Amino acid sequence: MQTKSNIFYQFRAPSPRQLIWRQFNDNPIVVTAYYVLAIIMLAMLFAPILAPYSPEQQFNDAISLPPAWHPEGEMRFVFGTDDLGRDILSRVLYGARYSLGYPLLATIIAAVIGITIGAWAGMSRGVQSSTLTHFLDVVLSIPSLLLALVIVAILGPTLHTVMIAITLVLIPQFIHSVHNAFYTERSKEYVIASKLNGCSRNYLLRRVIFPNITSVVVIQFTYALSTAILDIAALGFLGLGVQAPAPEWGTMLARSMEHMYLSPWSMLLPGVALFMTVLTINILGDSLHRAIQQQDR
Amino acid sequence: MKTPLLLAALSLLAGCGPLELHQDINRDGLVFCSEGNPESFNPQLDTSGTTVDATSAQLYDRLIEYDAEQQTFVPSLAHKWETFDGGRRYRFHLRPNVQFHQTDWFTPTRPLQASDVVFSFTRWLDPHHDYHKVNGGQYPFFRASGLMRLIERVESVNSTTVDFVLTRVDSSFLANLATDFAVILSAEYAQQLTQQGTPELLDRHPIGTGPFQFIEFRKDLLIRYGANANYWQGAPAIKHLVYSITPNANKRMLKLITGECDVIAYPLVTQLEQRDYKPPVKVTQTSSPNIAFWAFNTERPPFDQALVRQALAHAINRPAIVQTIYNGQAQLATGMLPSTSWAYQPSATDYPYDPKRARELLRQAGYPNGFAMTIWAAPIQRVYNPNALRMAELIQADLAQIGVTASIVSYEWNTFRQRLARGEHDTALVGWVADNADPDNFLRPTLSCSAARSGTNRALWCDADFDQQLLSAIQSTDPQDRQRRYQAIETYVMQQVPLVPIASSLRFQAHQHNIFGVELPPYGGIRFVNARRAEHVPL
Amino acid sequence: MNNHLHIHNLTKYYVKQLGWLKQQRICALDAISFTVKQGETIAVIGETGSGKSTLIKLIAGIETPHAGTITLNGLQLKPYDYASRCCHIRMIFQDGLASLDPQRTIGQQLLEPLWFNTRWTVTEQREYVLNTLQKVGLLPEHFDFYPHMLASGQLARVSIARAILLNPQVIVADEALGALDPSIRAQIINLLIDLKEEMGVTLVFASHSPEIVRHLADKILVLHHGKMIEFDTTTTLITNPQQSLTRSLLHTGNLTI
Amino acid sequence: MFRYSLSRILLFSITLWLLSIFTFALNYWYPGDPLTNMSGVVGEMTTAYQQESINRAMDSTIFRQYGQYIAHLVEGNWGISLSTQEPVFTAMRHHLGASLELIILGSAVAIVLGLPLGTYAALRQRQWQDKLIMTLSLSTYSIPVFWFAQLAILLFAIQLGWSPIAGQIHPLYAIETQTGSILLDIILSDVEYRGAAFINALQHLWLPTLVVALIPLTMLIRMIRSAVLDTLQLNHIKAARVRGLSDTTILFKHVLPTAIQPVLREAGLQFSVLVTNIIIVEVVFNWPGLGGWLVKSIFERDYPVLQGGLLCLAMLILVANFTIDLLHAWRYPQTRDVIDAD
Repeated sequence: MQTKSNIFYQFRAPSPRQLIWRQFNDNPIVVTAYYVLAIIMLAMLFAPILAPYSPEQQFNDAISLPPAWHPEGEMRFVFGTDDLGRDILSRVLYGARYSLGYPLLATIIAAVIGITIGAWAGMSRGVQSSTLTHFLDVVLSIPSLLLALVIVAILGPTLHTVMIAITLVLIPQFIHSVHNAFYTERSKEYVIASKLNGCSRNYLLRRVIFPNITSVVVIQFTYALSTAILDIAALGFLGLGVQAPAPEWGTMLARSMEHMYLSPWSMLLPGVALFMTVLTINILGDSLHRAIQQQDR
Repeated sequence: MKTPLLLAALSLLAGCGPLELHQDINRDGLVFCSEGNPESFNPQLDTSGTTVDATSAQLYDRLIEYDAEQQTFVPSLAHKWETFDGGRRYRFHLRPNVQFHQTDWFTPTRPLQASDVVFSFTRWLDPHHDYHKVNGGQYPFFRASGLMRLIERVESVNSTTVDFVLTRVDSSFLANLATDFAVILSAEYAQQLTQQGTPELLDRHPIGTGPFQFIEFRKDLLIRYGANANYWQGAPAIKHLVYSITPNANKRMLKLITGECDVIAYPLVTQLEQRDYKPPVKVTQTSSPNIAFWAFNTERPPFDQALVRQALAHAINRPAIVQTIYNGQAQLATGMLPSTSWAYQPSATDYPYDPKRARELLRQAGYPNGFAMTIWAAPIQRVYNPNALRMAELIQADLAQIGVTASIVSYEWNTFRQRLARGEHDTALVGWVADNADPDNFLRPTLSCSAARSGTNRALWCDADFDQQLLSAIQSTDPQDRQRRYQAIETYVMQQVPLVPIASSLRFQAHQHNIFGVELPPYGGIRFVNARRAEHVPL
Repeated sequence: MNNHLHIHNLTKYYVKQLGWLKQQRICALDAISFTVKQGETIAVIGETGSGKSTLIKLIAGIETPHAGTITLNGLQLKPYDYASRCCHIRMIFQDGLASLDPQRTIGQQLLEPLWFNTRWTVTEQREYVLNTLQKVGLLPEHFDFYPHMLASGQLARVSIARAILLNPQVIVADEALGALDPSIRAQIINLLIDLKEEMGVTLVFASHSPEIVRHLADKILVLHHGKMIEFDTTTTLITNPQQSLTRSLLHTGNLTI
Repeated sequence: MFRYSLSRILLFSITLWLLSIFTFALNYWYPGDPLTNMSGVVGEMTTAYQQESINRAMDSTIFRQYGQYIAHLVEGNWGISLSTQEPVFTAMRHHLGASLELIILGSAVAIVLGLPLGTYAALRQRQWQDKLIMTLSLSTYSIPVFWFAQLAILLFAIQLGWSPIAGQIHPLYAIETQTGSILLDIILSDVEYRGAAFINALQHLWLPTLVVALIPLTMLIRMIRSAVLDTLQLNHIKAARVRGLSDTTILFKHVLPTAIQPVLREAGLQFSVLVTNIIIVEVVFNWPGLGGWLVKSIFERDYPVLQGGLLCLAMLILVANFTIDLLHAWRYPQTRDVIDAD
C-alpha cells in the first residue's frame, strides 16, 4: 500500500493518515456504513422537513395501524401508528435527535474533558505507575449502565440527568485510553528528538504527540458513541431515561413491548433504526482499527 | 449455524419429560396473574384494590356478607344478628367451631370466639390498643367511611356473642361490616406475637379463617396460598393458589395465552377480542361501580383557583380519551356518580372539549402563557383505568395546545400511593371503586375533609359547604329528596372541579376455558373459594 | 579553547524494585570524568550494557544524572533545560525512522528547531533547511516527503541534517551507523568527516564497530560495567592498550555489528 | 506467584475500599435522610430511628459514621428495605443466586460455542465461512439486548411456544428459595416432583441464557479468532509444522493453549458487558436477580436496596476480575514477571 506508483507525480505525498483513509475507503462495506450513517445523520438534522407529521400529533382515527404494506395499513402512515395514533416514521425521525444527537453531544463533551485530563495525566510525571493503570482498569470494569443508573437514581430521570450521567460515565474511558496512548507515545524516539529540538511543552503535546494518537482517539470515540447510544436507549427502555412524550427509540421499544403480540411492527422501525446506527458506527470503528493495525505491520 | 443446532437440542428438552407429572401439579393448583404487590396482608390497613384482591376473600372472613343479586345481607361468621336500643346496639351470634389457619408459625388452640371479633375491631377503634400503631396505624377505610366515629365500642357478651354499640343510628352500618375491610383476625395469634416480640408479623404472616392460608410471599414474584382444609364452608377445590405478580398488562395477556396464567386481572379486553386463540380464553365482564378521574391538588397553586381547574377541564378531550384508552368499553362520566347509581342524573355543568375557552379561562386566572405542572399516573391498570400512563400522554398533548407544559410522573404502585397520600403531586390520574351501592360512598371517601386527612382525597379538597351538603343528604330518608340533594352536590362539585371525572368502566376478567367459579363481587375483590379446574371441557 | 567539554564525576544508576521496600541499585555509570577539546572526535566503546548509551544520553540531555556535572566552555548545563542545550549539543539518533514523526514531512520536522531557537522569518528558515538538505546530500524535494518514504541511508542523512541545523558545538551519536549497509555506511562516514572538517564540531559517538572507531575517532573511551577503564588517543590504544578488554574490543574485526 | 498475589490482593482491597467510600457517599447524595438511605429505618421521631442513629454514630464525625457503615456492612447488616421492611442482605443473597445462575450458564454457553467458532473462523481466514462468522458476530454485537430479547420472546415463546414468557419456574412448583439459583434449589429441595420441576425450570431457563450469552459470545469469537491468527504466526508453531506434527495436534497442543492467554485476560475486562446485559435481561424476563431488583428499587426510591444491589454487582465484577487475574498469572507465569518488572 505504500508503493503507490504515482507518488512522484503528485504535488504532495499522502500522509500516513491519508493512507489509512484510502485503505478505509477501499472496503465497500465501510463505504456503505459510512453513507448509511450519513443518511441517518441527515435524517436527524432534517427531521422537520422529512417527517410527514409532528411526532406528537395524535390521529384518533388511526390507533395502532399496521404498516402500509399490510392489508389493513394505510398509505399515509407508511410504518404504521402507535397506540396513541402517532405516526411511527415521524417519531423515529425525530427520535434520532434523542438517540443519536444527544449521545453524540455527550460523547463530544466527554471526549474533550477526557482527552484533556488524559493528556495531562499522560504528560505529567508521577501519574504513571502501573498500579494506576491497573486501578483504572478495575474501575472501568464497573459497567457504564450501572453507574448511569445510580446517577439517575440520585438526580431523577430527565433528559438533563441522562446526559450528565452518560457524559460522566464516558469520561474515564477517554482518560484511560488517552493516558495509555500518551504514555506509550511519549517515550518514543521522535518525541525525544522533538524535545531535544527545544520545543515547548504545549507544542510537543498538540503538534507532535497528539496527531500520532488521533487514531486511538477516533477508535475510542466510535466505541464511546456506540456505548452512549445503547446506554441512553437502555435507560429509556427501563423507563429511567428521556421521558414521554419524547420519541426516544429505547422508550419507543419499551412501549412496543406492550403491544408485542398484536402490533409487532411497532418494534420494527425503532429497533432497526437503533440497530443500524450502532452497527454502522461499530463497522467504522472496527475497520479503522483494522486499517491501523495493518499499517503498523 | 449455531442456532438451529441449539434449538434442536432445546426443543428436544422442552418436548420430552414427564408431562403427566406437570399436569398433576397443574390439576389442583391455580395461577392468578395479579397486577401488583399487596401493600399488606391485612385489608384493614389499606384500601388499594391490589391488597383487597390478594387478601380479603382468600385469607379472611367477615361477620356478614352482602349478596349483590338478592341485595340482602347473608350470614358468614355470624350466623344471626339482632338489633336493640332502636338500632344503636347490634348483637352478633358467632358460628361455632370456626377454625383459624394452622400454619408453621401458629397453631390455634381454640375456634373463633368473641374475643377475636373484639380484637379485630378495637385494634383500629382504640388509639391506645397495643396493636393500633403496629404497621403504620392508618386505617383509611374506617376513617374515610366514618365507621371509626360511628362505633362507640365493641363488647363480648359471652364467648360466642358480640355487641356493637353505635354512637347514632346509621343504616349504612351493616353495609360497612360486609365490606372487604371488616375482616376478623385471631386474638390468640396476636397474643402469641406479642410474646414473641414481633407484633408486626400480624399483617405480614397473616392468620385468618378464610378458605386459603398464607404460605409465602416473594415481592415482585408471587404469593403462595394453600387450601385451608378445615374451612368451615368446606375445603376449596383448589389446593394451591398462586398469585403470580405481573405488573405489565400485555405480559399478563401473553401469559394467559401461553397458559402460564389460569386467570388474569385487568385483561386488555379489546386486544383479547381481536384474536382467536388456540387454547380458548374466556372473558367475563361485570358491572362495577367505579369512576376514573383527574384530581387537582387544590392545596397547591395554581390549582387552588377554580378558574384554572375549569380551564384544564375544558382543555382535555375526554370523548377521545374514552375512545382511545377504553376502546369505547366505558361510559363518559358527567359527574362523580356512574349512570348505574340510583341517584344518577346528568349534571347541569359539563366541560366539553374547548381549547379556546380553556385559554380564555387561563388568561382570566392570570396565566396567559400557561405554566408547568406534573401529571401523576398510576403505573398499573385499575378497574377504572386500563392505562393511566397512556391517558396521561393524551392529556399531556391536549395541554400542550393551551400552553401548559405537563410532565408525567409515575412510581411503583405502592410508592405512588404513599406519595399521593402525602400530597406530593400537582394533578393525578386515579379513580375510585365504590365499596357499596350508596351514592355517599362515591363522594365522601374521595372529596370530604376527613378523606383529605386520611389520604384518600387525592384533590386534598376540603370544602365546608360540600361536607355540610353531604351530611344533610345522608341524613335524609326520602329517596327523591336524597336524589335531589345529590344532584345539587354533583352540580356544585362540577362547578368547583376539584377533579375532572373521566369515565366509569366495566370490570373484566379473563381465564382459561377450563377454569370455573372465579367470582368477581361487584364491590371489589376476587373470590377463589369456589374456583375449580374442569378435567375435560368440550371445546 | 581548552576544557571545551568537561565531564565530571558523572553517575547514573537504575533502581530495580525487589519487593515492597527492597530496592536494588544497578549502576549504569560510575563517576565518569573526562575532558574533550574542541573539534575532537571521541569514540565510546564497551560491551553491551557497559553504559555507552547512558553516557551519550546524559550528554545529549535525554536523561538526567544522579550526580556529576557536564560543563561546556565553562558553563554548566542544567538538566531539562532543552532550549539552551540544544543550541550547543545535538544528537544523531540511531534509528532514523523511529526518531522522526511519521505524521509530518521531513521539512516540517527540520523547521522545528529553527522555529523554536531562531528569530528568522519563515522564508529564511525554509531556505536554510533546503540548504542543509543539500549539504547532507538530499534533494529539495525531500522537504515534502514523509519519513516512511525514505530509504535508511536517506533517513540517516535527515538525522544528521537535524543535528547540524543549529550549528552546535558538540554532536553526540549513539550507534548512529550500526544499522546501515556497509556501502551506505561508508558514504555517511565520509559525510560526517566532511561536515566535521567544515564546521569544526566536536563529535562524541558510541559504536561497536572497531573499523568505524579506528577510522573516525581521535580518542577512544573504554567503558566496562559503568566504569571508565581507559581513555587515550586512538593510536595509543590500538598500539598499546593497557587492558585486555580494550584490545579485544578494538580487534574483533567485523564480528560485531 | 506469592508476591504477585499479594500485590493483586492489595490492589483489590484498595478498590474495595474506594467502592465502599463511594457507596457511603451515595447515602448523602440520594434525596432524603442519609440515615434512612443507609439503614432503611424511617420516621425521625421513632425509637428505632434514634437507636439506629446511635448505632451508626450519626451525631459524630463523618469518619466515625464511615467506620460504623463499614462495620455494619461487614456484619451483614445492610439495612432493611423501605418497601418490604425485610433485611437487604438476606434478599440480596437470593437475588445474587438467581443472577449467578444466568451469568454462569450464559458464560458457559458463550465459551462452549465461542471457542470452536472463533477457532474455525481463524482457520478459514478470509474464506466465506470466516466472513460469515465475522459478519454475524459484528451484527449481533450491535443489536440492542432489549430489542433482541423482545424478538426472541416473540418468536420462541409466543409464535412457537417453545418457552414460557417469563419467570424462573412455573409458580405452582413450590420450591423453597435457598440459594436463589432455581436449579440448585430444586436439587436441594425435598419435594416429590423434583424431576418435573427441573425440566420445567430448564424450559424457563434456556431462552434468557441464550440472550445473555449472545454478546459475550460474539466478543469471544472475535477475540479468539484474532488470538489464534496471531498465534499461528509465532515461530514455535511454524517450527511444529516443520517438524511434521499433524494439524490437529498443533491446534490442540500448541495453538489453543497459547491463544487462550490473551483471551482470558480480555474476557475478564469484558465481564462488565455481561453484567450490563444481565440487568436488562432480568428486567425483560422477570428474572428475580440482582439487576431487576436494582432497577425496581430505583422506581420505588428504595435506597437501601439500591445500595445493596449496587454494592453486590460491583463486588461481583471486582471479584471476577480479581479471580481471572490470579488464574491468569497462575497459568501463565510469564505475565507475573512482566508485571513485576514494571
